[in-house]
Amino acid sequence: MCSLPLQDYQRYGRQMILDGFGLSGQVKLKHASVVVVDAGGLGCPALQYLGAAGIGLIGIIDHDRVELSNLQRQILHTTESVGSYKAESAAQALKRNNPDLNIDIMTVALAPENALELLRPYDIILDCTDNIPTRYLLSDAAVVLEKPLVSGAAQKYEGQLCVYNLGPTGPCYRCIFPTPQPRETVGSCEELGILGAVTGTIGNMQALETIKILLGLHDQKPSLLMYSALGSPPFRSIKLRARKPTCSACSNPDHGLSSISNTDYVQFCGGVSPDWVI
Amino acid sequence: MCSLPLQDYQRYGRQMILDGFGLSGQVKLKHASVVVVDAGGLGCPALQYLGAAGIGLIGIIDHDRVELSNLQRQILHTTESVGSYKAESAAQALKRNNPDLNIDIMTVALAPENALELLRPYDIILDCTDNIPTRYLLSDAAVVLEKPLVSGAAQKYEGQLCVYNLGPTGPCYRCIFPTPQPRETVGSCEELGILGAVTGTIGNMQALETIKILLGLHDQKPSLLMYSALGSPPFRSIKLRARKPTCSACSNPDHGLSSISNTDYVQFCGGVSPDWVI
Amino acid sequence: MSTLNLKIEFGGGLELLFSNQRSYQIALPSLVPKDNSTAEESLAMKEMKALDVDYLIHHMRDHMLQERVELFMEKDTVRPGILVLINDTDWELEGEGDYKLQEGDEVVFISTLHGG
Amino acid sequence: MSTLNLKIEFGGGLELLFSNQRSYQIALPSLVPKDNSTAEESLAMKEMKALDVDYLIHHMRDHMLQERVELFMEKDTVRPGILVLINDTDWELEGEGDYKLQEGDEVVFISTLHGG
Ligand SMILES: [Zn+2]
Ligand SMILES: [Zn+2]
Repeated sequence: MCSLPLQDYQRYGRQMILDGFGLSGQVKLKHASVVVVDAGGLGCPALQYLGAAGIGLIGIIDHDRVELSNLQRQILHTTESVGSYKAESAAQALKRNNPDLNIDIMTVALAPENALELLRPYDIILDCTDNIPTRYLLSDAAVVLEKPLVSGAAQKYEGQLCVYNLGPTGPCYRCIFPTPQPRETVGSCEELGILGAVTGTIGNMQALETIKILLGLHDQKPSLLMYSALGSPPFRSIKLRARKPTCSACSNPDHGLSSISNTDYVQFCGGVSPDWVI
Repeated sequence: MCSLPLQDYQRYGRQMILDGFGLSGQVKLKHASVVVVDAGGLGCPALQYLGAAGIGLIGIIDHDRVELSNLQRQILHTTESVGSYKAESAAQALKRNNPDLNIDIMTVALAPENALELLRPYDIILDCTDNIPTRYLLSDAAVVLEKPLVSGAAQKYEGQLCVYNLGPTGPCYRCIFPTPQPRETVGSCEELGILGAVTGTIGNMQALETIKILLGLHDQKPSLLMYSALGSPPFRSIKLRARKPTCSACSNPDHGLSSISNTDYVQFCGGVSPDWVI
Repeated sequence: MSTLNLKIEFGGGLELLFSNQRSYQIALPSLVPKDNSTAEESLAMKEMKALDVDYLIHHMRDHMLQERVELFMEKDTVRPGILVLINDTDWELEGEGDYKLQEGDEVVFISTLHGG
Repeated sequence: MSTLNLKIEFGGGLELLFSNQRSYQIALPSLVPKDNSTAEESLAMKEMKALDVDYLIHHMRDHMLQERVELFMEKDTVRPGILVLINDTDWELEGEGDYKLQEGDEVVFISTLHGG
């Protein structure tokens, strides 16, 4: 249980000597499993640092293929990989840095029918998606599966970071946003634009929050980090409410598989938009 | 002057539609040149997002070779590249994402004798180094060359970010730290440890500050961003002093080439330490 | 009449509804109509309450908003997807719209982001 | 004797010198000896001044520091490489050691980082 191959000491030595890390921390990471939903602007940097840190099993769910317009922010993908699955392209990039990684490549669309099955094998879920229906679906699934959801979002020059469903009293996404925003208030990356270094900063911190949770270094206080690359100061930390007793997901004993598979998340969020992933 | 190849519209479209960016912003980046000193824990993520954003000319100065112990944070390098020059390995990785990049690979040690010559061709200098003598050298050179110095630092779970020598009144490193800290108070990454996602977050934001300066979106107010991955809140922004009239570098009319090449920076910082890069 | 000075900030794109200005300093009366009407006539006839966040939101709608109301409000409160923060704390922890504003309070309105 | 409540924070590894605790709440007298001596005897004999950052640093050295003095102070001030912040502002903008501390002030001591 508490041992590592000799060359892991060399590879991970710089982090193993940190306070609160050590050999036991590295062993925890080796036995941990994490799933990243979407290998896009947030998923690429998150995956990169999860892989480099030596997480034992990494799942990547993404049914999209690499496009030229992705490469300004989705830094694991290569010009050569344009046209291939993002999940495969990302896995290849991780293996270049760390060939020993175990990676589950899932080139399917996350949907109410398969979400629980796809996400169940992992300790922590990273929401690196780009649309509201999938954000509600991931939150509902994380509640049913009782797993923390490390959620990032980015648009234009701004980003947000929050860990949902963490610990016994952490809120879920529905605790904070019980009702989806009206469809007409929603833009897409295509309409709004996004800078790569902004998704990079948030995705990076998603990896960091994940590692903190796995190592037991997370303070579990519900908070939202707001980032505005042009703001002064650029960061603001918000103290969030705890789990809500009236939440239709995390405080509802009937919430479960059937309530997820009976929900049309796209309809719930106001209907289809041409560039949503689902 | 104000035109781009058609496929650049596709590749960079998501950032070109941002407010304050546009076609003219992309053309500015295309005509810009940036030099990154050290392709290590900070340099790798900084380079990655500078390259993806389409900076016209990128210089990489690093005479070190890739070691296995680098890979947990120096995410551009691959296990296969262990033993080769970091500057070359980093350049290869950037080209995988963006084959059209112009990259100057410099596998020499930055020193008082060559600093001005090596740095002069570039608009902005990124300090991604890991030792104090080189930080003073880079600051002195940036002052002589009248270029902004985007400086990052990281140790353990903490990071710092500051832009020195920006605009007519921005302080240089010596304005803030006129005297090096005593040698016995200095640790190294080897002694102190470092987490990859911490260098990643800071390096990422170095790329962002650089892009803001190039686009004219930087507010030029002197400030220091402090990051503590385990802190709550994790970020704190500090208002810094302006350029100091008593500064021996940036307010000294005699400061120049001769004062740099006559300085033994290692001795100035308290003498040699076994793991310093110089 | 005594007034309270407040700081208002926007994030997540909401500033676009308010002249693309991220930060405002405003002063509002410490006593306001209980029905949140912000017209200045006939204040004397109204039943009054201490200034709260509900009134602030109505004031913003009536006097500061530049664009379509439905992008900021729905019924008598902010629309879904907007988080209100009072001095860097989720307004749910402070009583939501009923929170009595104090001199110097900072109220932040952010729209949740969803891109990635 | 009246006292002032202060918040002290450490960063960049300096907390290691202070029992590895990042944050302290302390109370200090509002009037202190001009020579920065922090021993409690014979205060009556001393020339006094309003509490300033210089005195705070001496108090920290004499009563809070757990390790070698030279890692925190050099001569009568903080050693090179330490940045002092008063309410998130570089102390140089506030008069450095001469800054007169106010009730509730937060003073941060950070060591510059150099790794990469
Ligand atoms: Zn809930
Ligand atoms: Zn200077």
